[in-house]
Amino acid sequence: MRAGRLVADLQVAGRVEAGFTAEPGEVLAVIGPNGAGKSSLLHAIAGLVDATGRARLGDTDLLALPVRERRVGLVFQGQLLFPHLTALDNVAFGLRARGASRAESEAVARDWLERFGIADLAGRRPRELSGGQAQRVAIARALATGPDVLLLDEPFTGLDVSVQMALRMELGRHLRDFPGVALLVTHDAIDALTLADRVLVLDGGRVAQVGPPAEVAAEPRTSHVARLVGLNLVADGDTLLAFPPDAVVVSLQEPEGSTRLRWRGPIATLAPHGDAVRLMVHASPDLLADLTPAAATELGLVPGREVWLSTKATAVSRYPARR
Amino acid sequence: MRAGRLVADLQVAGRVEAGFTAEPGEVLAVIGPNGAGKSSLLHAIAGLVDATGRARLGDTDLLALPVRERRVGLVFQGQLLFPHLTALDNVAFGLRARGASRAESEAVARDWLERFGIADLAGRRPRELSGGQAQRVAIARALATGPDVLLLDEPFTGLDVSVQMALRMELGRHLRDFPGVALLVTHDAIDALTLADRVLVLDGGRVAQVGPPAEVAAEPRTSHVARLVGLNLVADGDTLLAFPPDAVVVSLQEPEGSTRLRWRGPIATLAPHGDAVRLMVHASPDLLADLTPAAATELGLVPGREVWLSTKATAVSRYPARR
Amino acid sequence: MRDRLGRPPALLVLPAVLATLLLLVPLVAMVASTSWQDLPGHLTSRTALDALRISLVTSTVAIAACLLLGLPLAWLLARVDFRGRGALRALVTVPLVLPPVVAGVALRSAFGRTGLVGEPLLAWTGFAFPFTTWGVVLAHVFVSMPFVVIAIEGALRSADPRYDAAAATLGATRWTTFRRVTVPLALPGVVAGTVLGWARSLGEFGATITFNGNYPGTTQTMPTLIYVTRQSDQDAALSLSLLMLLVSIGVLIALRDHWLGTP
Amino acid sequence: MRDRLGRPPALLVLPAVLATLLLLVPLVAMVASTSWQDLPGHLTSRTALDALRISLVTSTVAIAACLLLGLPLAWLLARVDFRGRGALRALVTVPLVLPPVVAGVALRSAFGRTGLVGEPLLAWTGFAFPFTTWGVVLAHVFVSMPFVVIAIEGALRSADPRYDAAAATLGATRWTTFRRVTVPLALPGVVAGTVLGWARSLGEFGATITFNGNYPGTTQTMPTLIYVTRQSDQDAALSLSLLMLLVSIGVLIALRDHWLGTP
Amino acid sequence: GGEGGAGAHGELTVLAAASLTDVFEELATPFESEHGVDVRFSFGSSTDLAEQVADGAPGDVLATADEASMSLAEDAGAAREAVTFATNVLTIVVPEGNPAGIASLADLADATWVRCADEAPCGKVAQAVLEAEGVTAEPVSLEEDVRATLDKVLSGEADAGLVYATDAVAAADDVDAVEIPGADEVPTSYLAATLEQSEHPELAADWLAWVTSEEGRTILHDAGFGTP
Ligand SMILES: Nc1ncnc2c1ncn2[C@@H]1O[C@H](COP(=O)(O)OP(=O)(O)OP(=O)(O)O)[C@@H](O)[C@H]1O
Ligand SMILES: Nc1ncnc2c1ncn2[C@@H]1O[C@H](COP(=O)(O)OP(=O)(O)OP(=O)(O)O)[C@@H](O)[C@H]1O
Ligand SMILES: [Mg+2]
Ligand SMILES: [Mg+2]
Repeated sequence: MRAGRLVADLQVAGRVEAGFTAEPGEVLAVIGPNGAGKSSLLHAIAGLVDATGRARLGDTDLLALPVRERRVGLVFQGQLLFPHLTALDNVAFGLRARGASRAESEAVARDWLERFGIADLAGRRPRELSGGQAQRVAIARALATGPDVLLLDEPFTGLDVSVQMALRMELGRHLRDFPGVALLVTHDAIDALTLADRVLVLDGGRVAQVGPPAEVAAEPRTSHVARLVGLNLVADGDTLLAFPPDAVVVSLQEPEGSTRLRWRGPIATLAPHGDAVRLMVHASPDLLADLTPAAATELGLVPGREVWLSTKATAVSRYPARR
Repeated sequence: MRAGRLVADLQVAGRVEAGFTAEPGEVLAVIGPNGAGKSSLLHAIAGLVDATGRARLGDTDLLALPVRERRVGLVFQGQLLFPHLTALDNVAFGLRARGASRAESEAVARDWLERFGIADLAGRRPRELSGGQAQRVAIARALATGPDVLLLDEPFTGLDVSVQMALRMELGRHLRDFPGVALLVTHDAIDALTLADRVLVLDGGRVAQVGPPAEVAAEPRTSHVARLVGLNLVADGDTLLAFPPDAVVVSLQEPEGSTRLRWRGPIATLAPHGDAVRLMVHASPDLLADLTPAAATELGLVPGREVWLSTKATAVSRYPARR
Repeated sequence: MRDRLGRPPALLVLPAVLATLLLLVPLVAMVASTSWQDLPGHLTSRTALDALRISLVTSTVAIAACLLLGLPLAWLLARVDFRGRGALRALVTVPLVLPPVVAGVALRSAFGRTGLVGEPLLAWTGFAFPFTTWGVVLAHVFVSMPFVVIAIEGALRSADPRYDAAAATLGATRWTTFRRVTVPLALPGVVAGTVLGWARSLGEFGATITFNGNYPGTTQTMPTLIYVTRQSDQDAALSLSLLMLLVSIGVLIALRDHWLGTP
Repeated sequence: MRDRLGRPPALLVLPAVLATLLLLVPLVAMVASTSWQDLPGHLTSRTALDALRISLVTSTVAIAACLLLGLPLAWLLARVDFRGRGALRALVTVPLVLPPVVAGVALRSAFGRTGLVGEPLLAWTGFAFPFTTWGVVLAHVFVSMPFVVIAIEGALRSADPRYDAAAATLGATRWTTFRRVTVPLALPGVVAGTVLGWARSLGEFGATITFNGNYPGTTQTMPTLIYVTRQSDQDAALSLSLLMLLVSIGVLIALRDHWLGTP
Repeated sequence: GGEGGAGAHGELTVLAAASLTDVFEELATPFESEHGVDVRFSFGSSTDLAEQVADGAPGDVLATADEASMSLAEDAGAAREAVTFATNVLTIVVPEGNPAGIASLADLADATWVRCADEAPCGKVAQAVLEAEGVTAEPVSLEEDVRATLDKVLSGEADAGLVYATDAVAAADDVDAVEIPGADEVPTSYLAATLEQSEHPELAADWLAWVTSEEGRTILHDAGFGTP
């Protein structure tokens, strides 16, 4: 096992260009909008796309190694389970490829299926599995070989809530003991905040922010992260302003006072959100506002209606927009 | 356009066995755990698996028709975009197949891509798209033909928050005007609660519950739905008891009083949830409990520790477990 | 996705090199023992040019017919469940194992002037296949069709049938699906089948000469010309073979470039 | 996923039926004009049985060799990017267009007693290919290899290469990947290539007789026996062909069942 | 006279055994200029040609290398009465310089040698000759026809082969011939006949007359053929 610090600075032409380091044992969540380059980054580390730059794991230069010697465990976004092999054989594949005996591999594979609650489906081909069942097989397949680096590309997609919760637990336990580096791509704030030690935010192929989950959640630098953690984000010159939707006041007339923190625009949507009603308003930028159902009815809010939004300066956190 | 009531009672051997009706214009959310038979149900309606039973759309017997004449728009769980066609051609495919001219089809397809924010990717092959971009193409492809029945199998998987929000809006708008029946498979409570007129709950291949979202959310009949809407669900003979995690009291000693509403078990996980700490306890069944971080620290709660849970009878809603 | 997966292993490269040598050495040896100076002579000889033209035309027409008829048959075998599919697949294989001369005899029993089909055909239309260029095409189609069908069926069965289902949900008829999804997805296999069929038909000799004779200008193809020339002049025969090789390589390379972008 | 997609359209069924008829009618006509009562006679004739045995053995050994060498070559052409790939692919196609007799001549120039490789081979080991059963195998391999390689390459290229990448991330060498992922995924195409190659080799006549001659018990295969028999006894030749057909159909059906489960 | 036969624009089609390729082409040149017509050949194996003629192959004259094939065509009623226009005898050919030192049929015993298959016309002759000479040596190969037999010697694969004298003459540059005493006891005959389907019966008859004429025989003789 080559546990070690992962120091990467990788470029995939036209897709991603990102530098970061990750300590052994660390779980790094990779978040960002669609097309930000998350999968490309993982594939570059795994060696599946041509990348330039550097990627060192401890003393090893990953870029100089062919895919199979990089010892990564990759959960593909599209699963890519071998269609001609059973669930069991899919999971056992990596072990057998690394030289374990058939009996041994199958025992380990069966154990993983068991852990993921699909032991009874061991004999099925991928085509005979439901989407969520197949996803579990895909995760098991990547973990079973005991890789040095774990690359999980949206591992929880298609899983039902209980399985997601169970798997998050299972994976959390696994990752806590895991001596290597793990990269977890996700669109879910909970994953990023609960499973990760640090969060790497990609935007347009570049690193927009790196930091502990709490910091990223509190001071998001991209509108994507702000939306993910449910904050409004407004740029004011070199300063960013973040504030929660329930700190936004909605009114039909221009609010009084000299605050610069006011915006105007038509209501785009209006939907229940917990006990509140959540508005999305097409101001520049789009802003969220929560208010009580009673207030919403009273104001006669309907999609399309122009409203004013304002917020108290005290509810706003301000921080520089530096990179 | 054959808008009409969808009356279905379909069996796919070993996979699903479900009867339901849906009025024209109605959006029916289909929820249930992995392997519950959601995709199988959609495929049976589309004609992609051998199904027995009945399926009438207005006056038309769907089962008697070959796939292409059923005029369904299906978003596959695995996308299945044509790998040899560009995004534009993928979306235009259905229109051309139904006889539109090339120019016309492409114009409509371009319009759909525009709406989904991926017009600039029109010339890319599926393999050159990110997962979320491809998913948007898949949705556009299904909607573009103007089908009589819409079958959306987890359409929002892999989409980032803002796109999800935008698409939910876009789709919501589309569905509001849509005169046909729409079935929406989802693992996300928000989709089920905000987009659907009614919710169909599948469990183990059978219909467990049908009803308006609010009703299903308030009185869930399966542990899956309870988990989905964040409730604890306990069976008491023929009666079901539902209560929220924040109504659960955690203690180290057996709680006093004569309430039957108490359980005991080891803590499985412990994770931040909003401002609270959420516990999952392996009682029978598994139960969730929210408490303040302060309380959690004070009680010295760690995974593995045995705790008692109880809840006030007033916080519990009781309802019969009939089908 | 190429060498990133690791260097091709000796276990695969070695046999591949051996295979290449096995194919290369005889060609080199043959070319080495051929007199290149005859080549220009053939290029101006009426007989050689006629034969070359007939060869190219008949194989091209034949492969077009093979695709027109064989592609649907391959599709039927790969995608449609019907009674007797196994038997039909076996039937398609049969002409493969016929020695070409026997294939010629079989063709004659069917399409000869007194054949099962040939006799009524002659009676009604006055047309008979044997000894005409159409007869050559017919012989080529008969011997090449199995290659085309079997190679393409194999490729179609490797391709994912779920795309067909996706096309159907989008309202495509089976015909549209065939044209716009199934065949494009299996294109490399279809091209392979076409190349095999065309080449088989270009090299075809036994069935053609048995069924159609060897009339310069109408039924004499390159292989039959080579056969006749070999009777008197070994060297000329070899250099005719060389001419044919060069032309066919040219055609194949052009085709590949055209169909598949970079080769 | 079969007829749910709609009935197969006439546009596809009609050509397929035509293709079937085209293949079927000559066979029926031939079988009809063959004397079945000779068949048992051949089954007890030493010459016929010898020829049948040699045919089956040499084609089977040849197809084994073709797979052993050709499958790696097909893989190399389909999956590995290297300089000269286009040229190599063209080279593989060349023997396809050689008329069989010319193929025999080419083989002789290489492996004959005075051939490029044959002469040193004879000098060192005292062994020469011509007139031996090994020579027959060599000829079969030479003519069948291109069919095997091209058909399989087509199938490999239709299969999704991302599975190879997935296998590599799981630690599989290219060899393991080849064996456990690439080939199984393209199995229908590999089987098709094998069938084509075996059948081609079973029906092979020109190259074999040119390179190896024709001697009962060592180099006389069914096609050569049929050919020489035809010169004196047409009916016997046809009924020998029939025997060969029946045997090869039997083998093919058995193979398919064994390899592919239900046919 | 130059303007005879079927007219200046006619075309004569001759179906002939492959072993006649060279000599018939030589015979055609004077015939063409004399009759002002084109002579077109379709060469093939005698059996094939006979069968084709029986099946109505277009043509005016059929020339076969044996009697059996001709009778096949005659039995089918496609050929009119045949005439024997040439004969051929068997000879031994060896590669240039005779590396194996073959001087007679008896020397074949230790050599790698080839002959035609029993079923082929040349094989029947070979069988008869060998039997007459009491030779029991086994060849390494029974070739499909005389051309293939010669081919094995030409290429050096065989030390000797039994072929027709005409083949030895045609390949004289590359092979040496060793005459077989007594071979003329078992000659083979070349037959020619005009065809029922002939569109130019007179011209066809002229061709027959030409090959059997004195001049024709000379040309045949130069090519190594005997005359009946
Ligand atoms: N093979 C390719 N060729 C060219 N461009 C590509 C290719 N694959 C992806 N891209 C582009 O590169 C960018 C990054 O893609 P990537 O798949 O890394 O995004 P992602 O962050 O994983 O997005 P998602 O959340 O949607 O999965 C996208 O704009 C995508 O369109
Ligand atoms: N082709 C098949 N053959 C046999 N069983 C199958 C096949 N496809 C699916 N199944 C089984 O049928 C059940 C229902 O599958 P289905 O795909 O409908 O589930 P689902 O509700 O869509 O699940 P998910 O949320 O994971 O997508 C599952 O148990 C699955 O394993
Ligand atoms: Mg991605
Ligand atoms: Mg599903």
